[in-house]
Amino acid sequence: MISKVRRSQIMDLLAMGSRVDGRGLEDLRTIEIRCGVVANADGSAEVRMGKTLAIAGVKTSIGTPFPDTPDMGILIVNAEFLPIASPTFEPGPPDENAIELARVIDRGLRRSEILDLQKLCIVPGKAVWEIWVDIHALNHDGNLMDASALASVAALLTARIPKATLTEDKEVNLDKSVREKLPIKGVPATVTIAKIGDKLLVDPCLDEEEVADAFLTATFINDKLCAIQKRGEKSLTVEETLKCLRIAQKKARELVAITMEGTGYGKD
Amino acid sequence: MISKVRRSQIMDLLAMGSRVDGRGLEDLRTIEIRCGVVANADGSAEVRMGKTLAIAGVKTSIGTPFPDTPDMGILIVNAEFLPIASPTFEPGPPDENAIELARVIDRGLRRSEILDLQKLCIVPGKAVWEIWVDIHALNHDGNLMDASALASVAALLTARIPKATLTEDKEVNLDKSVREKLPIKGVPATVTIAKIGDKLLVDPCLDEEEVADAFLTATFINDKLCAIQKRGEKSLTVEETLKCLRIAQKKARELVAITMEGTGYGKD
Amino acid sequence: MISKVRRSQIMDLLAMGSRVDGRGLEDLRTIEIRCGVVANADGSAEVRMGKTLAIAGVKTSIGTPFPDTPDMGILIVNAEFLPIASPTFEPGPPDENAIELARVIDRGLRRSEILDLQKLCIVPGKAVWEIWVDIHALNHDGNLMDASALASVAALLTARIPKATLTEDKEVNLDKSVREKLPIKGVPATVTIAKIGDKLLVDPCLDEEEVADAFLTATFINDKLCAIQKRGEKSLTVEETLKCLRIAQKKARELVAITMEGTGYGKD
Amino acid sequence: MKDKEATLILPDGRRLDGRRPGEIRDIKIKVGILENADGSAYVEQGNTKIYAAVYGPREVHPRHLALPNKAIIRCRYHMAPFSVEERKSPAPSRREIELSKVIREALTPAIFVEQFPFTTIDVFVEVINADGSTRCASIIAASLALASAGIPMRDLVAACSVGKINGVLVLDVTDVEDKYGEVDMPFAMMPGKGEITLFQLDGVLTLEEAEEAIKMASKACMEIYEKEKSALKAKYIEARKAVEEVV
Amino acid sequence: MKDKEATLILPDGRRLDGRRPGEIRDIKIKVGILENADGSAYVEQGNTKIYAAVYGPREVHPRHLALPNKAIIRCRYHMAPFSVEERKSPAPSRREIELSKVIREALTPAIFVEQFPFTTIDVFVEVINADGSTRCASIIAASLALASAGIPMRDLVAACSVGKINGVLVLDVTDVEDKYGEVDMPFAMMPGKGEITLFQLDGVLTLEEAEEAIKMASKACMEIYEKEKSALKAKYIEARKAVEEVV
Amino acid sequence: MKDKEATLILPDGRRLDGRRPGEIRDIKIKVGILENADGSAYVEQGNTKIYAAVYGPREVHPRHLALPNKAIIRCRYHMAPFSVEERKSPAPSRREIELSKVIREALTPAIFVEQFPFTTIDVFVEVINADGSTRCASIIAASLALASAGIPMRDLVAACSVGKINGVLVLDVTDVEDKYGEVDMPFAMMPGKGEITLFQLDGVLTLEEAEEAIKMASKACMEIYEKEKSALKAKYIEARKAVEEVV
Repeated sequence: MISKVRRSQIMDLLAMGSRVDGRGLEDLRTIEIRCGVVANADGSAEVRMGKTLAIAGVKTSIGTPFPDTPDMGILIVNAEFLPIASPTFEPGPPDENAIELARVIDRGLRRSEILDLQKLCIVPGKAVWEIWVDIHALNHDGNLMDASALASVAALLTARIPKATLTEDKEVNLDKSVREKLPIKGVPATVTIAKIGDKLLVDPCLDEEEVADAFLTATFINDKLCAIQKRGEKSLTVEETLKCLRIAQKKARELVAITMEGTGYGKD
Repeated sequence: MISKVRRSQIMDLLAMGSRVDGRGLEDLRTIEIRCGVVANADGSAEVRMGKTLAIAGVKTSIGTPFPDTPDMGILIVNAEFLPIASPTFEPGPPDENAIELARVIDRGLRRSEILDLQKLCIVPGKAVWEIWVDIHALNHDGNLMDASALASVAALLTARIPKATLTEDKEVNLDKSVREKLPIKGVPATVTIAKIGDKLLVDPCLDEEEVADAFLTATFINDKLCAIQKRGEKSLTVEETLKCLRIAQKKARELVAITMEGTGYGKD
Repeated sequence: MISKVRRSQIMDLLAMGSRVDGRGLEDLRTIEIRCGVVANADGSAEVRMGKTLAIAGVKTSIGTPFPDTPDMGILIVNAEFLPIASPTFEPGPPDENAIELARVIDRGLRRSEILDLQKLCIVPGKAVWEIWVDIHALNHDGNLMDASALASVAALLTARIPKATLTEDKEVNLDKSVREKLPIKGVPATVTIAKIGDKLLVDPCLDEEEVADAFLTATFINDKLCAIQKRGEKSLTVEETLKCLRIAQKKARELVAITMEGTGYGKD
Repeated sequence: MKDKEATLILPDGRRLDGRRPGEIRDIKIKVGILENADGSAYVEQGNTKIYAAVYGPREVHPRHLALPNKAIIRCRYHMAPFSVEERKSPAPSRREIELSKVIREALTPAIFVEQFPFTTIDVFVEVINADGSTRCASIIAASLALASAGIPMRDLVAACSVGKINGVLVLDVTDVEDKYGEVDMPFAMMPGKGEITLFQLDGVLTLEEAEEAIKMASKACMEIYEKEKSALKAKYIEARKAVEEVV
Repeated sequence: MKDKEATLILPDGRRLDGRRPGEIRDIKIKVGILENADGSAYVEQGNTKIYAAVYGPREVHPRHLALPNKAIIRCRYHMAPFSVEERKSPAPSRREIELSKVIREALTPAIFVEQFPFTTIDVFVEVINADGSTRCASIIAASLALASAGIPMRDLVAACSVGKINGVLVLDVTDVEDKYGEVDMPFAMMPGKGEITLFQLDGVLTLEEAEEAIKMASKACMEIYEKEKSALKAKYIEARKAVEEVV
Repeated sequence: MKDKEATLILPDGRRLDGRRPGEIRDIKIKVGILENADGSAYVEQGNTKIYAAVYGPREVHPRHLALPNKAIIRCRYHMAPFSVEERKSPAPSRREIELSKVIREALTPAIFVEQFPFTTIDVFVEVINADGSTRCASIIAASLALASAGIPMRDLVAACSVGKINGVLVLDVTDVEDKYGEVDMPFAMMPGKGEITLFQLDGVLTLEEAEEAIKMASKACMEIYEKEKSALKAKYIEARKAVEEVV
């Protein structure tokens, strides 16, 4: 729990339009992206957003498609809020916050169609690629949502998977010497806005999260919305909501540029 | 826990042969049966017994038979004592009471042969019908056992399942446009008797359950016993036990009539 | 927790080179082995080491080999520290102590090659024997490790499994009327040494365990080490460690003789 | 998703169940039907059928969860195994855990939690049959259960989803419209306050479409708000009658 | 069930193991064999082999389970993975949870729980080999473990199952008689009091048959009761001898 | 195991990654990289990558675990799902539970636990990429995390595994050497004290080989000990610089 003094400090600064770490209301923290940090993963990225640190790893395997989508690959997103990352996180299965985060990121990835799932089908109804995105939070200083989303996108953009071919008797054969890119269709970006009193802030740090009334997380693809999640114990007015979406759209453009820069995507 | 005042009230009334809700010792509460309340289930029934409310839903699927009964369908009974139903129920996997209830009802259904499991075999050793009976307790005012048993029976009696046929290459094909009855062989009824002091009461309400010494639950099919469960922390004499069975037999006949009336079974 | 008085008593005696139960530092307690006590198991042994009592049961079934060892049978060791065995054991899944014990015994069995896993392959890549060793602790008076290891070895040495043959269409057929020995390659023995102060004790009883600084468990096969586990909250010097290994080797020879005597192995 | 060309709007502009895009389904509401709970409601919206019950304010177990300055709100959204097409395991799925959280957060802004420090208000939602928009119907039922439990509230919460099918924005999506449509946007607000308490989007919308969808949803919430108030009033009258009969 | 025509009674009226219908299997009893427990017993009834131990009266954890007016009784019936034909997962099955409950309820009426408020008496039963009637053998073992723990009891509890095979009522059913027979009726009583503490039926019986089955079971319980008392006496003598040797 | 003839030592006496048998891999150490923790370290040993963090001494929850005479040490060794060749479920495996225990026991002898009664010192280890000897690298990282958290210690703990490949004893085994080699012997000690705190063997060794292996491991631990001290010193200097810049 945040102290009263710290709370007042945040509120007083905000009243004057400034933030505890010196940022403007709509400023992101410094972002560092390091791709390929995990040799055993097919794709990986470590993202630092200020002091928040998250790693996403992509693992792939051959699986059976779901009966209702026999010609589509499978995308699974999982997030672990590890006790290493915060004194408030406890060991055990993902809690509601970790599950919500994974599901919001999952919807963003899925609806942005970052992956062309149809191209991840090998034999319709029989064999498709299963793409696992595992998010590992290592240090939580606020806005794990956007850091995790960014790490997931960067890991997918830079992943390389073995070439799958069919043997004569229709068995799947993986050639691990050939590494192919995933079929990427676009670069989404996820932006979280916090509401504190009557102010809207981009990329809240942990202390800001603790005093925030509500959050709006929005994922954009090609300047369009593809996932939204309002979070937090208080409400947003319609005007605030619309303002959040407009700010988020602007910052998403910024994040797409950072993502492409950090992953080298689009340069080859 | 029941208050001392309420306990005395129950005991005093019982001493005079009456019950807190005005019933005679061998009277059932008012029973309401509503079948077909769940569109997504193959069969369903909501049963009110006084203020006790339980829903049973029947879902069916095609599965593999057990190795030792290759030519028989599979019946599975599960019960959830939801926290919505009582301030004493907690979220989580079924506790010993819910498990006992499900298993007693399961034995009653199985041993009454309400379903002809052999007729639920499609391809011996390969494909049989799996019949899931899920019991959902919604308000617990005593005798969930009998209300749940009755709901389960009513849901099975009124269930309609797709027609299963075999394709040329021996695959099971389900024609959902044709809805068939389950192969019903008989109508069982389950009756619980509570022992309080030297009195035996039919269909105990919650307050009576809380002061009861022991319970005897008996399921009858065609006037024969097919399942019994003595419950509770105290004992029954041999004479009390036999008296319970005789009362239960009488009430079971009554319940069979109510079941047939409430489900329309036997009328077509 | 052990009382201060008892602790002093143990320490005072040890200072004079003796132990609470009258044994010398390198004496084992009396060992009783009863094989074949479980009719439903393919092999079983009950081992008493002083007042410590453990049962191991061997069950076998046909399973699919692991992809990276398609021509080898599967050995699985599991241990349950039942609440029946000690006031400090609680119901529930195995805790870290039970898991460690099972894994140390597993490594000892595996690395001693007590079983020729290759001979437990029936159809490479398709069907192999799965050998389950389940350890059931019934009374814990110290050194469950060695008692459990001995029970596991004795159960394996005396196990008899059905004869597996292949039908014409390459299905595995089990002939339960013919009972064959498992393919045994050697007889390992596991010895635990406790360090208390500057003393090293063989086969600690429970009170000794409670005051011990550290433990060294070593498994030997043909006089060679095949598994080691240092346990406990304190350290061992290099000299102590080497001394432990030398004592353990000597006692292992003794235990092998006891095992062969108790199981009749090698006599036929 | 695989079959986006599914026809969900007929040539006459009507949806598969005959509704116009801006129409919500019939809603049946019963307040106070579960006697053990402090408050309860049953909501039937088309084939979506929900029971909600409220227990509390009551003591918190385990105690360390209690807060000195306000009540905690706990919420469990749960689906009956038979409520969906394929039997669902009764253990809570990841989806149910997320929905429990967002429903709780949709209700909390409406509750005067400060009035009940050290207590919990437990909200239980059981989906008996699911045919789309279950979280919105759950919020309606839970909001009424809270009110009927006598919990002091800033406002009732109303909820309605917006979908996009064959390019058209529609209200109150059904299961088939969710599965084969392009968008599901669950939405809840306190209509008397004009404040949004739940807002999710699963699917692609331009900012302009999102704004339009919010307008539609707000209007629908106002309509549902009236139904909620009527149901509470009916319950109140019924209760008063019962009292008068006794007196 | 699939094979009701299985011959379980031979032409000479004897069962597959040579017993007459009204005969129980040989019972071997050892009292006090698990040194850590406050009381314990081992029961071998044919090939059914059971260890039972009692810990208590002792402090309750977690404490909120303790009762101010009596001891709580906790019971865990558990099968070793190797005790049955197919290896059983050691995690408690639904069957084991139900049996733990009915065994607890079969023992509780015999215990003067009022004498030990705020405590728990924990009963642990381990099935080492299962060949039918394990819950009855468990009750015998647990009852002796309670007595040997010095827990004050109204009476010992004795138990015996009744089956129906090839139309004939039989005592003390084996695994094969349970699987291929028509009925399993586990039964326990306090023979000295004539009171029933466990009564279950799985199978079809007329009321008259049930009455007859209760008579048979009661008689068998009386027989087992004598064996229980002998085993306790033997233990007592043995203990006294040990003391005398020391003194 | 199936393929013991795998060539792990090349004709020139070098291993697959070019090392001599007595050589350890390059170690990169960063101390204090996780800001929320009281102490933390990152260790990269070849492709094995580990984060460790220490929280504490802090209050124990649940409280009944606290000890009146010393701190408890809790340790969780955990592998990221993507850290190994086949994706690993994030739920703790039996292997992770055992390793958490032996790592805790490898660290505990070095900590002055008596100084912090009623508290817990929690050690969290995350394996980000596994290429052999992860428990040894975890001990290095955790030992540095403890030191950087300011926990008073008797000594740092250093760790190194010994393997046997193609009949030759080697230091610091990689994943492929573990899988296809004959022996894995994880080992940890307090080099300044000459005391062993972790010692495991998985594979066949004569007593003489074991003695030789201990010697090799001890020497390697001394080498790693120096690296540990340098990393701590570097962190200390860095911290002082930061302070001086501010002042």
